[in-house]
Amino acid sequence: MKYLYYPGCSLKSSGKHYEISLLAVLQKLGIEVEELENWNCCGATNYMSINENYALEITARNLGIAEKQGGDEVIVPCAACFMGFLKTQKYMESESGIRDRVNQILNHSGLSYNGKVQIRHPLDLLVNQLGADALTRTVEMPLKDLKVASYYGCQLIRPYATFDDQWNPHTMDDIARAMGATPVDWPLKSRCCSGSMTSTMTDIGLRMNYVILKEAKSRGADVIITACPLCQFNLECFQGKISRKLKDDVRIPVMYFTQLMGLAMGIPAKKLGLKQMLSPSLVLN
Amino acid sequence: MPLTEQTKQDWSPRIVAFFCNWCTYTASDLAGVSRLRYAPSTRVIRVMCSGRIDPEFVIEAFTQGADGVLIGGCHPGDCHYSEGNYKCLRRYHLLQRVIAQMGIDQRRLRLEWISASEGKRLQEVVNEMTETLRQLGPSTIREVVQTVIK
Amino acid sequence: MAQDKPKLKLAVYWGAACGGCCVSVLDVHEKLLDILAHADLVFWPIALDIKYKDVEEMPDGSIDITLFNGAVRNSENEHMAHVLRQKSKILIAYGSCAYLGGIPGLANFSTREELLRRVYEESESLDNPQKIHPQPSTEVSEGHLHIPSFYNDVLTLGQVVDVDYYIPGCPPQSERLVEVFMDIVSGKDLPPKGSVIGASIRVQCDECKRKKSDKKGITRFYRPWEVTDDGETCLNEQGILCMGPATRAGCGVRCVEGNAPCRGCYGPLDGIGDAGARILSAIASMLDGKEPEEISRATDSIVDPAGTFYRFSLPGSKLRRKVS
Amino acid sequence: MPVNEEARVGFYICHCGHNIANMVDVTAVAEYAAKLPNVVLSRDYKYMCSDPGQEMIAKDVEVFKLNRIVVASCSPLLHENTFRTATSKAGINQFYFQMVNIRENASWVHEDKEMATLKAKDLVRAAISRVVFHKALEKKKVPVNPDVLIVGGGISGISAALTIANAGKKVYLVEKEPTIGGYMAKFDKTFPTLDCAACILTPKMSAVLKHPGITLLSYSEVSAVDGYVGNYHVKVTRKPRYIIEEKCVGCFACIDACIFKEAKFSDEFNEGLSKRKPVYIPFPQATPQVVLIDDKTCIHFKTGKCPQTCAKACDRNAFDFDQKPVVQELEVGTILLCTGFQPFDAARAPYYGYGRYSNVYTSLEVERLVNASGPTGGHVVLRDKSKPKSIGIIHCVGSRDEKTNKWCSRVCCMYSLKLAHLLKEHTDAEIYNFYIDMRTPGKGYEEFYDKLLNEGVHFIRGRVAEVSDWAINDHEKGKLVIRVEDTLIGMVRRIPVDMVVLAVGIEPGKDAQDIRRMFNISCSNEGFFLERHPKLAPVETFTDGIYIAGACQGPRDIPDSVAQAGAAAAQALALIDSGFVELEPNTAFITEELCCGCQVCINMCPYHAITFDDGKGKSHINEALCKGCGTCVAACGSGAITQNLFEDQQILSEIYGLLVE
Repeated sequence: MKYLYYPGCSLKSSGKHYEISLLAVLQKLGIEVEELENWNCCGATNYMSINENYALEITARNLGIAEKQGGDEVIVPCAACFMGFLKTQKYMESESGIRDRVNQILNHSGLSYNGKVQIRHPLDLLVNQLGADALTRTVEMPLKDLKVASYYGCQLIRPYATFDDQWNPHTMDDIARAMGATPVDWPLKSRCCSGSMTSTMTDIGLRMNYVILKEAKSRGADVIITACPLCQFNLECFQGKISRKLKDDVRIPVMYFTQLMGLAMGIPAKKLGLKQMLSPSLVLN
Repeated sequence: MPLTEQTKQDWSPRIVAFFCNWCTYTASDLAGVSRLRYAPSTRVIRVMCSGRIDPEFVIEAFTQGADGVLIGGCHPGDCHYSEGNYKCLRRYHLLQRVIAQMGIDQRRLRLEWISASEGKRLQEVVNEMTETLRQLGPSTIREVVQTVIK
Repeated sequence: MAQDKPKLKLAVYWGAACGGCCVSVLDVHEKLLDILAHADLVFWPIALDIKYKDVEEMPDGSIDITLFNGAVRNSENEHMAHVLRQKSKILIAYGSCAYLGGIPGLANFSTREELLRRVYEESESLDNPQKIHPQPSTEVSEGHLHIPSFYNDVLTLGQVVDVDYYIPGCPPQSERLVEVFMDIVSGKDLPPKGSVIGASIRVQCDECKRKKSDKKGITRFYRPWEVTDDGETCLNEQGILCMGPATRAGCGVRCVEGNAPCRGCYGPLDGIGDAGARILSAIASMLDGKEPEEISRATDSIVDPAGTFYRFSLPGSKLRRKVS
Repeated sequence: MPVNEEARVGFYICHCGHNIANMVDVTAVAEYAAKLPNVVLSRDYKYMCSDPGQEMIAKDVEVFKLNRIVVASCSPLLHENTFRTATSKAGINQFYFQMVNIRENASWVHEDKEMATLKAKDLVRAAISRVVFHKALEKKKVPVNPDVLIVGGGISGISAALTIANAGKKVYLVEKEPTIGGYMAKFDKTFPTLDCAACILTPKMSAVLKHPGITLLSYSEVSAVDGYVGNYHVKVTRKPRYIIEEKCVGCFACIDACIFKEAKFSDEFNEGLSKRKPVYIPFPQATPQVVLIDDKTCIHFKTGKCPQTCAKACDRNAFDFDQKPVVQELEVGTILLCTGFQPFDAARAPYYGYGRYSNVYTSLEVERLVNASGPTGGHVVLRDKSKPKSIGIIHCVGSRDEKTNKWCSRVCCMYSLKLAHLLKEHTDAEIYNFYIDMRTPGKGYEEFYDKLLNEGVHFIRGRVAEVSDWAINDHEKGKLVIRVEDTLIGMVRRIPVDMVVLAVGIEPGKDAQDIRRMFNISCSNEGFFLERHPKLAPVETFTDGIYIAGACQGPRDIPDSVAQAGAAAAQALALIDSGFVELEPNTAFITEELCCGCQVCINMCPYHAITFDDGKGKSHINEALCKGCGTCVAACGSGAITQNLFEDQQILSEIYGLLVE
């Protein structure tokens, strides 16, 4: 099986540590990936609300490249990219009009997407394909006594993904368990992190993150793990400000699930991008 | 599929529709009772079972100028007579190959399983087929059959 | 034999035919003497040097019986069909070609242009660099040369002139011809005009001695060389495509007796509007399979279904020809 | 095309009030038809199906010497019989009639009058060219077996069984569970009168058992159905109870003696809220009062090493561990399907936390909790045995929802009100009802709602978004928080409660599709059994002699189910008492002279109506077994098979008529 890898913009910038840790973990598991050549922005959510055609075409170009590059599956780690990819795939699969139109555009650059390449999230790959047992076998330092709150955010499992239970997702819990940690059950796993509202309507954005951080803490979590660069950014970077503003200490480490895995697998901290984080010390303690 | 303005204004194809009594004919009644609007293209011939539909009926319809032929039966496993629809399906498969060799566009002959409750499906199928036939244009088969070229 | 009765006048003519029908007349062997005892042959291009002009000059209705074999393929065939109709009391479409179009009728899967191009431009054995096609009329130094014009559509005799009777077969069984002839000679009541004569009212299976069962369940068909026929079981049940179930009997099941499947030359029974559609339906009714893929696999194993089901009857079928 | 010069066709086009006339130019069609070959007379009329319309046909036949009748009106499925009867009354064979459907197939589905009229003309031309080739046929009369099969022993099946048996007919009542009673047996009280369900149901259950005219086949399922109206052959598979039913008196000594001292298996009747043993009886008033062994949990069946203390405790030797499923064959004339529904699976609405939070209950579980003979003896306590102080009842769970079931389940509003009342009575808790709309149409229903409003129960109008244990303040700690947009005050509210009750809806039984196939009836889109006509034939199906009643046909409450059971019983009785049924003569026959004995037709017939006569070398159709599908006709290479009413020539003429002016 040839896995292609589409990083998207976040994993090359603010979410660099997601990429570093993901690739380290995959390497440890013996999974080789090949980065998509000459990929472009996934279109994210912004294009979709302005011009659906452009949004689909932008994403489809990446899918077209994947198909040309000849992989069976393309791994898309960022939650927003992942949703955009799935949405494009679904539209092109079910609406022949859209498929023809988009492919017509892609044809200009010698590309087309015919549904051959499947879209995979690393969580799906790790839990549903490799399985928790295989993951457990790679653990060198079990994360005993670590209580983990899994946080999926709004885009990863809704509305198109089918690899997890949309209302009570569990794949990250499965990973935490496989790493020897204890997942905490909490009801806000897929609640909105406010997205970019932390910058545009700060008060509301902070409030929404506060709710999530507080609930995770009150459930006794030692760490929040996530799979979305924006969620990770919001929850981590604003927690100091939230704590000060709302006079409630909600500080808690927020890391990518791959970083958690890397720690348990005995991968050195610098290979997991932990240095890039704002609160690494919290983790290492 | 909604019916476009275009379809209404332009030429309307004539589709001979062989519907089985129990499923598709009932679905067509349901579409009527539910006032589902669809293209005025079909001309329904009721048979008790799609298994009754002789390939000769289809050939006759094309010969006499039908622009399309639609066969409607019960879903596989749901035939009122147990398996008549499968017999229809087998004849249909072979007939599709023959009409293609005869120079008839295969899209002019369509088989659909439409259950008694699928009035909506009936509407969609008729509108879809009407649109397809409209794009194919009027059948010239009758003219060819009737005009001997020496 | 009563010598006082005037002898019947008999004509045999061929249109678009292979000659087999004429041979089948000869194949009556010594019975030919019986026929000639009652009839004079007044026109038979294969055997007698009687010119078209001679026939044209005969009084109308002067020929008692004409056996017209072959389909109507060109202007010459059609002209002679009209002439013979006019001159004959009884016009019989003799053989599959005159009856339903026959093998020459398969040309109706192509157009005139396609045929001429194939023969005069693409044929492997051809030397025609200028791509010259035959023309009905050509100017030569001696004057105009005419040849019959080649039709786009092959026609049955019945599509050109009024036909009294049809004798099917490729060729018809000679015995049947003698029987029909003797019936006419002996003044028996003739069947209603337009009837198929010299054949059974039932299909081949009625006379076929092979073992038949209700267990058809065919999952695929084979070409005859792909399987070994057990010599006893219904060919269709063995997956060897046989037209028997929808083909009129009368030949004596000759092909199946010779371990070859029936090809359908005797055509359909009375009241069947479209021979090809009828055999298609009967054959498809023997298939097994419920999934579209299984069914496709079975139907796809029939090579050239239209050519097979309409092998002898295309011009006489409802669609007559390939329609586009 | 052949012609029949003797045919004298009378053509009639119906306005159907405005139903047809508004979209089809009926006058133009009538004028057009008048000029068609064989047409002697052409008329349009307001309502052809009315008495004057039918009498007009009779008069015209006499005056104009008509011998064929064509009526263009509604669907033949609706009025073909009406006009055939009129044709027959006019003195000509009823099959010299052809109907043209220009209402369901034209005026109701088109918007362009010109096109609809053109279509009507085509259809009329087709019918006229077909009818001239019609032949005189007679309907075959076959006697109706007076015995009746009722499938399903819930309240509908029970009511119908008693009604029919009281009329002196023999009834076989087949129930797949070990006891009859259905869902009603699980209920505590019934709305709106609050009478005790058991008090009104159990007498009927025992009446069924005692009735000499009713044979109760419990713990049994219909496994095959064959035959036709008036003469059905049914196979019923009786599942092994491992108890000889006739010997068991229901003393329950065996249950006490079971090797399991404690009950440890989930009790189906109590919705899993209590435990039972492998040898058990579903509930004390189960009918029949016969225990059974669950072979999936019984030690004997699992290991073969049980001392069989149960069997030893039975002084009537009623145990038979070697019982196997037994097939019993029945001959009946009519069949009533009363197979009921299944409650919506609350796990399909994960946002309400069923299965995730232990204090989220389904309404059916709460029925058992409030029931005096339920798992808690009628004490409403949570799983930790504490008494709830606040309860939220969420309406429309699974119903009226694009994601799950689109339809309204009809009973939930009323039973939610009932449960609110009972819970209030049992716990004095604060009760919140979350509803989308209150739907209380029914005698005394709105009054019941009014009564609840005055009992201090809270009503919050809005669809609940989610139930979670996410507390944002101390007040909510340890509670289930119901988040809802209260549409009356336009605010999102959080209501913390101790207990959540999900008012699950009604959906088709999980075996509805299997039943439908077995009995050869149809289902509507959502999967409930399809009635012959939604208004005029609500308990009949498209298969003659098979009737439906109760929630298998659609969501309905007890009074409606009982009423429908009565209607179905009356239909069956009417058929039985007429003594015979007339069969549509659309059967096929073989012209022996043409049959060649190829036997292609034999496998076409699913009813084994075609047999091969080895002596003659010909196939033969048994007309009594033929159901008239016509599949064999299309298979015959000789054209030796003819289907009455659907002859090749008739259909070919219809095609020709449709297309050629």
